[in-house]
Amino acid sequence: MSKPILEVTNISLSRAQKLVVRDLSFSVSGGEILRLSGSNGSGKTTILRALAGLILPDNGKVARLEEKLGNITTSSNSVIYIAHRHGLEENLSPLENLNFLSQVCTPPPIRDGVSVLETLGLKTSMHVPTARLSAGQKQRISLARLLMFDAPLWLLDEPFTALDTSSKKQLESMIDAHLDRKGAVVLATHQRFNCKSHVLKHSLPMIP
Amino acid sequence: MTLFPRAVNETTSRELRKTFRSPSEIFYPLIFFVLVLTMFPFSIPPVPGLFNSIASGILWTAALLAISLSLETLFKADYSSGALEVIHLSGANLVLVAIGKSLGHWIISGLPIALLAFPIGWALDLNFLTLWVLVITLMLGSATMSLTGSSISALTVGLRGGGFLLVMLSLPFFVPLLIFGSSAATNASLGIVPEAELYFLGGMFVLSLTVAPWATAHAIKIRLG
Amino acid sequence: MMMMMNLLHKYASLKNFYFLSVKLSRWLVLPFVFTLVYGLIGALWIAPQDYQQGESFRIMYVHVPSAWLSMFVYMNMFGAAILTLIWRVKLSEIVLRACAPLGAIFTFLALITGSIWGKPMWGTWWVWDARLTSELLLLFIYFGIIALFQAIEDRRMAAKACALMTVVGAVNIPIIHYSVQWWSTLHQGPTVSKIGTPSIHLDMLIPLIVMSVAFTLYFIIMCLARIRIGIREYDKNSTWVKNLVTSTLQKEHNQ
Amino acid sequence: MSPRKKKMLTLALAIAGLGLATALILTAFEKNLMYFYSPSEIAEGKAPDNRPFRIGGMVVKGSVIREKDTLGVWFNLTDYAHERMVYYKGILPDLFREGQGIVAKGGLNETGLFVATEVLAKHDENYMPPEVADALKKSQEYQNSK
Repeated sequence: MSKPILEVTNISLSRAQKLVVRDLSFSVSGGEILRLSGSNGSGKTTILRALAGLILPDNGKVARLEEKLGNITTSSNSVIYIAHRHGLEENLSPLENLNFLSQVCTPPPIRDGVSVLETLGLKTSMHVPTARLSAGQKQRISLARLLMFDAPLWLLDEPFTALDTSSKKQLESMIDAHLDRKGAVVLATHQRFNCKSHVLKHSLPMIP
Repeated sequence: MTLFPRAVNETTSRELRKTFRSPSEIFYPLIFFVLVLTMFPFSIPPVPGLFNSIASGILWTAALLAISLSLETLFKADYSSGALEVIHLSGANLVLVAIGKSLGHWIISGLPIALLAFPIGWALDLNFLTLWVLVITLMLGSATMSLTGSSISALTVGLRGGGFLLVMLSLPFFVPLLIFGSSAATNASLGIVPEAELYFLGGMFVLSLTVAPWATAHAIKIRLG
Repeated sequence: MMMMMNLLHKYASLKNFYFLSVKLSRWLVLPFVFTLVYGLIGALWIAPQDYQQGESFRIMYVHVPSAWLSMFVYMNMFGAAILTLIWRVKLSEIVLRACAPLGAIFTFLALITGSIWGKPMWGTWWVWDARLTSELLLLFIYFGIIALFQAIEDRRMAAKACALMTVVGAVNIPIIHYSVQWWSTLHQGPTVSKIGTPSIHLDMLIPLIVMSVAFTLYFIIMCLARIRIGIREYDKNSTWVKNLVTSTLQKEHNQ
Repeated sequence: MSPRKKKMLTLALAIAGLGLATALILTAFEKNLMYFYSPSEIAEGKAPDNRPFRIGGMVVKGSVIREKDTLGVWFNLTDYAHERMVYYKGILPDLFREGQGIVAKGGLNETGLFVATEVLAKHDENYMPPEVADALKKSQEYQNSK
């Protein structure tokens, strides 16, 4: 089995001085998908933000290994984190948002904004200011980064909310393709989703 | 404009495109500047020539207030929409993004205010040297304010009472600029070419250009952390 | 460098520092009382009248130490800020939070005594004198940092934000000092000290030094007390804090 | 650009920026001293003749002459090297007396007389008992009269 893409050794995290996660350890290797489940407030988002490197754990270590992924040459940017918020500038159109990202980020993207928006079925509303789009469309645009950049590790925080059935299927197929290319996915969701490969489960205890 | 690194260009044009999409927003700093200016004649005694003699100081104070209040919008939308997080995580160089943001903010607030000061000063029959000194000091000073202000704006983005906190934290940084800006204009009205003040404002601009973007990048990481 | 790091970790562990500070404070109380009493006696009785201002200059024995303290506290905060930003030392975050209000208090005290002292000399309570104006701006910087501390719920993020504010503010303080100095020369002309160097008579100087030491000791004792509160709050769900609290409750119970 | 070269570049830019900023600010403060002149600098003709400037010095003992009916007063300012006669019409500050350091704002007229528009008596920051101050004055007079 390939080296683990993500290795977490007994981290503990706190949010506004309240301990949210204590001594959590797990590792995810290429081709594996880990599902974090737990009631609201059990720290799913805090964990994902720690895995993305936004938060530093109080103690313990988060190790992300950059690795060549099959035939696609990966760049140093090893994580894509899709959060609750869509992360788009409301006054600008989806295409302007994606073009800005591709210009500014250091590892250059592997696909351009237009083709990505087309594959996500947003061809018609490409130039419309994002503010006028529906929540579902915005959610689909925020998934565009999964296709634009190539990173071994995907961190998805409730990606299925506000998606209609066709987009949900499309996301599932994207996840399957990513796993086939020996990528890793950490997913926090309450909804059921079907996925070809075996889904590791990790339920989080509520810390009083 | 390829003289700046690409990231700065892109951020600035994004900042300008975003603001031009809601046209009224472009003139908020300018309108506020004129608004504050018109308050002074109501409040100071109607001694003939008094307003004109303190006009350069009033112009500078109004510019300072207009700029510090327009700083809040720098990161607010990006922070609440999560765009700031996306930019940071996609490996963008935050220092260049910070410079781009400050430049975008300056083009919307500092530049028009400095240019508007020329006709307004002329209307208040300030002499020619004072007008030029006013425009130059306002440009240099507002650029420094945009740079330093962007660090504080990044630090207080999304906080309860962030707007008030931003003005309170940034005023001690803007006082030296106000001192030297207005004293340059008053000296110019006496006929003295204010070399000392211009050197100082230039020095402050270079200092903030070196320190502020690094501090803004750090502030963003802290606020997202 | 490595030696300094593990020294830092040994003493920076909150528990060790907590009990170290208790001992240190006990040691400091006596010297503080002694220097304060000696300083006051020196200031009010031994020091002779001033040839120009007569008795009113005695306010200097409170004004000068508190002005010195307002800067000394900021220097401490700057050190704590560097440690917080670069090595993320937990103790320095607590020190930073503990020092800010104390700095504000001393700056306020310096302002009040400064304007009281100015009354006989300048004839008004407030004069835009260079030193008073810089103290006023320093007070605004302290208020800004305290307000920033309260605005952010997450203590660790608040400490990092205030640390950055302190570091950037430290660059600003000399600039404020010199630009206000310049600005006041336009209003009042430079202090003529350019010609005669200022001299202070020995009998007047000694109480001033003693009072400054007394004020500094007072600051250290108060700061350690505030740090202990911060440590207890920070480690509230750790075992050593729990038994500490239970043992103190026991003691009060059987008194 | 390799990351290492990029780091070097940012470091060089930072140092250049800080150096330039300090240089500019220092020249600013050094240029500022031009507005304030001592009697010797005026004697050497450094002071501008077409616009107002400030003069500072000690009031020479015995040189204060008050006009009878008006508020005008003549006195000499010295920096123990040169003397400059000053004429001022207005209320003198209460700390103004012979031997006291003062700063005056005004300009030179054609005869070289400094016509002051404003006189400021600055507390000269010396703290000493009266008897020591008198002793100091005597020693200074002894030095001047030598």
